[in-house]
Amino acid sequence: MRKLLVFVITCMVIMAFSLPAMGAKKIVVGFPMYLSGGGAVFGKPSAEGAKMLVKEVNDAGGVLGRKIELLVRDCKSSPDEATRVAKEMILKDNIDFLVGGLTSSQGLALSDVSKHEKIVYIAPIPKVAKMCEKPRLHSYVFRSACNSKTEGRSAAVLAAKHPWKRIATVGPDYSYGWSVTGAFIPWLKNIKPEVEIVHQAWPKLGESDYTPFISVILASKPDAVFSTLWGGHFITFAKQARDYGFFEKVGFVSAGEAGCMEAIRGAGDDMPLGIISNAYDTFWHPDTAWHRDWVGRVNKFMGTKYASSWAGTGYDAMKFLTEAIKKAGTTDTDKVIKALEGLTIDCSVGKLTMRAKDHQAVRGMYWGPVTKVPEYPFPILKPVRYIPADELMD
Amino acid sequence: MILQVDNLAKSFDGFIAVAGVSFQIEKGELCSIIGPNGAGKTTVFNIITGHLSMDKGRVVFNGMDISRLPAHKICRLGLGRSFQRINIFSRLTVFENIQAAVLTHRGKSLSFFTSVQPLFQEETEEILVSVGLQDHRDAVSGPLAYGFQKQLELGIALASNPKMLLLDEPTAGMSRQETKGTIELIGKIVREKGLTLLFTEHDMSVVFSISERIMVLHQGQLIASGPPDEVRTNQDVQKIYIGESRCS
Amino acid sequence: MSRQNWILIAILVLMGLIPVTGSRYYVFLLTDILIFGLFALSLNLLLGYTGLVSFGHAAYFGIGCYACGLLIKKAGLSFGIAFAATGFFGAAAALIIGFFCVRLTRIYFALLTLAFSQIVWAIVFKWNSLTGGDTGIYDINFPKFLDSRTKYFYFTLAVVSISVLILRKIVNSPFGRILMTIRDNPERTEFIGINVKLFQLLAFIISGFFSAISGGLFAVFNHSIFPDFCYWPVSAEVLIMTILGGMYSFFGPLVGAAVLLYLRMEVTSYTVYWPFILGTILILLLFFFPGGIVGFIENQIKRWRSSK
Amino acid sequence: MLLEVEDIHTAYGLIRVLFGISIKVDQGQVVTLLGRNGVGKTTTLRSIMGLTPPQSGSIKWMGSEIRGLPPYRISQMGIGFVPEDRKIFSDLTVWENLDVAIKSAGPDEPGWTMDRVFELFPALEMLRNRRGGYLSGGEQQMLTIARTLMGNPKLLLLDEPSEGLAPVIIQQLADQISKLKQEGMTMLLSEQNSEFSLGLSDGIYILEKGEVRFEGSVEEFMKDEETCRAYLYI
Amino acid sequence: MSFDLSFVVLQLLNGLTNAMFIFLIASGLSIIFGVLGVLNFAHGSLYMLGAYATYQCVSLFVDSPGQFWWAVIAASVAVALLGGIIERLLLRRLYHQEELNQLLLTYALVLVLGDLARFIWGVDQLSVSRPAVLRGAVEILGQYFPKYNVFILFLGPCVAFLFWFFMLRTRWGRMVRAAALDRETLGALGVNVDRLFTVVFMIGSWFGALGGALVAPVITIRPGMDVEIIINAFIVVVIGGLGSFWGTFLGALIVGPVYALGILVFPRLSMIFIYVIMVVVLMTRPWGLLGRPLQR
Repeated sequence: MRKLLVFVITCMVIMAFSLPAMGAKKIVVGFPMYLSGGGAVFGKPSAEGAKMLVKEVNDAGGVLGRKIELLVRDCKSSPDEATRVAKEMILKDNIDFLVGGLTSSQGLALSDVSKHEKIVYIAPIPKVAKMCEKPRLHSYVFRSACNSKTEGRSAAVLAAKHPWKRIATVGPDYSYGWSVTGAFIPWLKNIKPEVEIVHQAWPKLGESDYTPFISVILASKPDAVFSTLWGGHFITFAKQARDYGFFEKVGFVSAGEAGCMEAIRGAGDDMPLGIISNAYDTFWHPDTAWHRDWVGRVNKFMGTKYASSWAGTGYDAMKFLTEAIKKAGTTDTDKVIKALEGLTIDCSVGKLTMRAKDHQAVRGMYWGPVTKVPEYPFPILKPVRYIPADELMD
Repeated sequence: MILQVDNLAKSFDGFIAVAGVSFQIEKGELCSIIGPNGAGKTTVFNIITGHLSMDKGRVVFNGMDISRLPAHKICRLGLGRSFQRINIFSRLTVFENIQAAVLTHRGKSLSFFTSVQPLFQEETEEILVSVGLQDHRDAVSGPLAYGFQKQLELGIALASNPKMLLLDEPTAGMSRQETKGTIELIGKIVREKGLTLLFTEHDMSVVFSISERIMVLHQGQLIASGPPDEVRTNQDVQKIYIGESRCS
Repeated sequence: MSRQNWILIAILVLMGLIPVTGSRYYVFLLTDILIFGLFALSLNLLLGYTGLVSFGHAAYFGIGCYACGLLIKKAGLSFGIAFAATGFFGAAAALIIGFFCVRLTRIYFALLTLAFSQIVWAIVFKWNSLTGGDTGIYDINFPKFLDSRTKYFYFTLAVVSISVLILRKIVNSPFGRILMTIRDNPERTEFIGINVKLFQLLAFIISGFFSAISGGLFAVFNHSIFPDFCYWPVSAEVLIMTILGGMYSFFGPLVGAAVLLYLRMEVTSYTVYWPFILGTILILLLFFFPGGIVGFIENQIKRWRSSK
Repeated sequence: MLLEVEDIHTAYGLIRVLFGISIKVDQGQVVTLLGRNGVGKTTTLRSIMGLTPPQSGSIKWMGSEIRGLPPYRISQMGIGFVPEDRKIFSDLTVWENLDVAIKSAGPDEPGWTMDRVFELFPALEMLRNRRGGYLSGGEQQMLTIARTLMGNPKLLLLDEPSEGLAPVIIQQLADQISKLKQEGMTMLLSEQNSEFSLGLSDGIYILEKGEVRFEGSVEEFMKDEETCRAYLYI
Repeated sequence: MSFDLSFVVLQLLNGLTNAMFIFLIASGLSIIFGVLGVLNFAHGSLYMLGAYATYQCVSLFVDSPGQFWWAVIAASVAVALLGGIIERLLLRRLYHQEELNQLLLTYALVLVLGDLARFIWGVDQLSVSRPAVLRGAVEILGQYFPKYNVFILFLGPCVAFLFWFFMLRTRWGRMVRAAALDRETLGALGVNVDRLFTVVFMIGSWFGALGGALVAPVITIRPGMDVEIIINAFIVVVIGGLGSFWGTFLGALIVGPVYALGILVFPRLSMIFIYVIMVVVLMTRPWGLLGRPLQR
């Protein structure tokens, strides 16, 4: 009898969970995001940014008179989870549009889903260049994020300004690491043919012990190291590299938003100062009225003191979408695609344009050396500059 | 001669369990091995049936050297056995237990797509009847009463249609009445089918009532062998079992 | 025909009617359930019928995925040929791996299957030029004759039904009976004249074959495949499906797959704490419903019958 | 009465072994359970110790019921168990084997110490740093008894102490046990070897098939030729 | 690139440092298996909780001297207590069941504890700084080697030695060894084996948590670190021998340097190499290099 009772209660709990979700006439947007595991630190603010845009739009009466509903789902770290979650949302929740994904492989996976399901997909974070290149490019995929090419190339532009000749690279052994490094090296060699790549280290994704790699890199005696380690991977690397005198011995250029506030605060005292790194956004720059306004809104929405540099990713992607719907005057997929192509919007970093030819926003990044400043309790990128992507895209 | 054991030896981690045991058993004989705990009876059984490898010696069954054969091959040559502890297929029914052994014996174990249900019904039933389990045909064997499980164990051993049976304490743990019944049953089956029997047993009344020949094992060595009366009066055996008795 | 078979046919017909409702979602969900149900059933041939705890079954599912995907995308074979070959890749891998694994017992068996599956995963992950590394193989399209989700559902239903039929035939065959004797008591089985290791290996191969079939079905259903399908949490998940449904009943794993996938789909709509809920379900299961869902229901029926 | 066992039934899983055994042991007595292998001697002792708890019946220790208590509680109450197959901790040295079993004695009892145990079994003192697994059978048997003594039991359950030992060693062991008896130790012995046990015992129980077939003093037993013949001789 | 001797030595030291970390973590796994017979999937979770708790304690003890050390002690003890609760409430009830059920229970714990950590500490990357005395590096053969790694290199063997000493020279240790050999007999000798098991599980949990606490300053504390470590710990324990303490030490000493030096030779196949070692050990000597065949 007791067993029966337990069973009934379990069933009731389950049923309580599965009360049907009501969705009348709303424009439903699915937002699968990396919300559990190591990348969640970026996925979460990105989702918050998307929610903020939705709130702003809905408060202003919605789009085409319809409210927007945002369904945020956890898709962990893996592309297969992203695929599954996206399909579930498409088929079960009847989403009209798909935005989301964090890792490169998730971007590619979601792009593939959008192609098969014939639904518009905007990638807010995934950067892998080949997503928007032949043969993988198709009409349903868009990217508001910067791409691995612009990221690698802008790093090359900066690296070329230093007198470094011997360069080593370190990156996680998977598609993001390969594609950014693959963009960095030829671009740098293009600008500065005398550069020599002395070593390439490929620790596995999620490596917890970088020390063997650190020693090997040092043994190759580079002038500088280019890294594509991101998030916790970078922090772990930095913590372990520091005591080898790593950052004193070699210059360090880090892609992968090692300079974003989340990473810098995550690293705490162990953040190496002086390394050149990038971020999607910085809350202190540019110090203009519209940017201050944006930062203020994010702070208020997320209830924090310092706006996350990742909120913009979700925000911008959703803004592209809503503006396109507005422009198209309908939610019809083909028309929204047409509207997205060439669309220019105002967003967290100013104006961005979605190129018609490869469906990518011409988006740059903030770069600068990590520096301690008196104004904030953590280091920031200073002097920081926005490297636009216009010349780096093709 | 159906079974010939030559100079069998086995030790575990330096402990000598069997120290050079040799004996022969004629076809149709009813033999038993007795001896105190740890004398090596079960070890001898396990070596003969291929469960354990031997350090030294040779076992010939029905004219064939089986010293190095794996257990399943020895079984297929016609040497069936039962175990001291209950060793049945506890999630299967009584019928299925025996049927599994029958169909293996009949070489059907590797057929993948014929339905097992109707196979060898009669033959299995026959064995069920002969071990007195026909009333429990469809009972799951795990929860069955102990005595029945022991009978089932015997049934499984018989189902391979062996030429010779090795029974390791077939009545261990049974009450007096059960023991008597079981022993009579074994005797009957063995004589009817003309099998050769070798068994170990603690209950001396059983041993002496059924055996034609008794072998006594002590500390891994065979110290006596012969018909019951001879063994009963053997000095060495007396000594092992009751010491120099004060009651005469 | 027995009553049980009539019920099964009724269920089959009902499932066949699902697309008529017009719900894309149920067609999708059901296809998913059928595929993972077959995967769980094939695992259960080892677990529930042979008594071997494989903790690395994701390997054969993954091999199925990649065999099918690679044969279509890289070798340019037609779907029919690629899919037909898929099972044999799984069986071949199971033959090689199983050959070593069946020598071990219990926890060592589980650990060795785990270790092998991790090797398969690492190879798939690292062999970028062939497998596409972490980004996997994408754009595996439905074949021409199955160019819609509904058609693919019917195809899946057919393949899974046939596989289930075969598996059911096998567990009800003399061979299946011997597997059960091995599960209950490998030692005794040896002494009714069975080469236990050989039978365990055969079960391993059959299980690998059908796991790979389910993987092949999944590759096309999902259109893209990733190394994570060979990763150990997938092995754990399919084990949970099997236990949840009940490993001692033939259809238990299928029921487990259905319940787990349905629950996951519902729960993840409301919370990101799905692992917590899954863990709690598992703990409740272990302490209160050791026979799984089907085992529990069977017990209730038995009790109800005996009380009548 | 120190120990009163009343009609216990015990099974290992599904295998029933004891069919209603009743035994009494008085302070200072040595009582022997005689019988061949498999009659339930070991199970009786294990039942008393709580290692295989009986399904029914009662076990009273100094008047209080102990059936159903965990073995360690029963041991702490003053019953010491010397298992049949010795169960030495093979990786531990002799000294360590003794050490893990130490329990302090009551305030007004002499209590067993390492020295006192070595006095009783001088052979062990020489071997104090040898691993249990490397001892001979006789040495292991001594160690098992010594180890149990370290817990200061009021009653010693000895399960077939003479099993598998050479005659000389058995003699030695008998001496040591009778020394224990002289010191007032109460013992419940299980034996196949009647020669070994009869000399030591005050009372005798003969078991067969999980039931008591005979109970009485050694003298009564000796006189009862029929029982002697039936249960001891082959 | 030339691999001169000093470089190879440095690489070896790197591998050894990692070996000591893995050893600290895996030894707990090994002890629990050796005595309780349970292969604890949730060991990685205890390691993760150790790291999180250290982070929490560091921020609690802020500004007090020896902040890091107190945090390590407090965190590992807290997790050990949690381990005790888990053993008491859940694990104990499954000792007599099939291994599969124990395995699944500990896997369920992985899921539950992982989400619990996410619920409490969120998804942020958390970081703990090294204590001031252990910042910087020492010079070995002209190469820099972090002080913290030196500390770990010393601590690993010290902990191993202390534990060995505890097992050999204390009564509790002897009882634990006896319980691993024969729990029933030990119970019959008056030892409360149930309580002993709880304590052993706590000790095992403490080792896992200590590993997490000590590794906290050199990694990022984040969700998912539990699953990342557990397979590595399994590998080490299996190679050395399930349940063998010194086996675990040996296993770690093999895996750490092989991995580090393997990077020099097959930069991207080092991990596969480790799995292959595991497979080979299981195939040829399933009970591991220093273990003994399972008897239970």
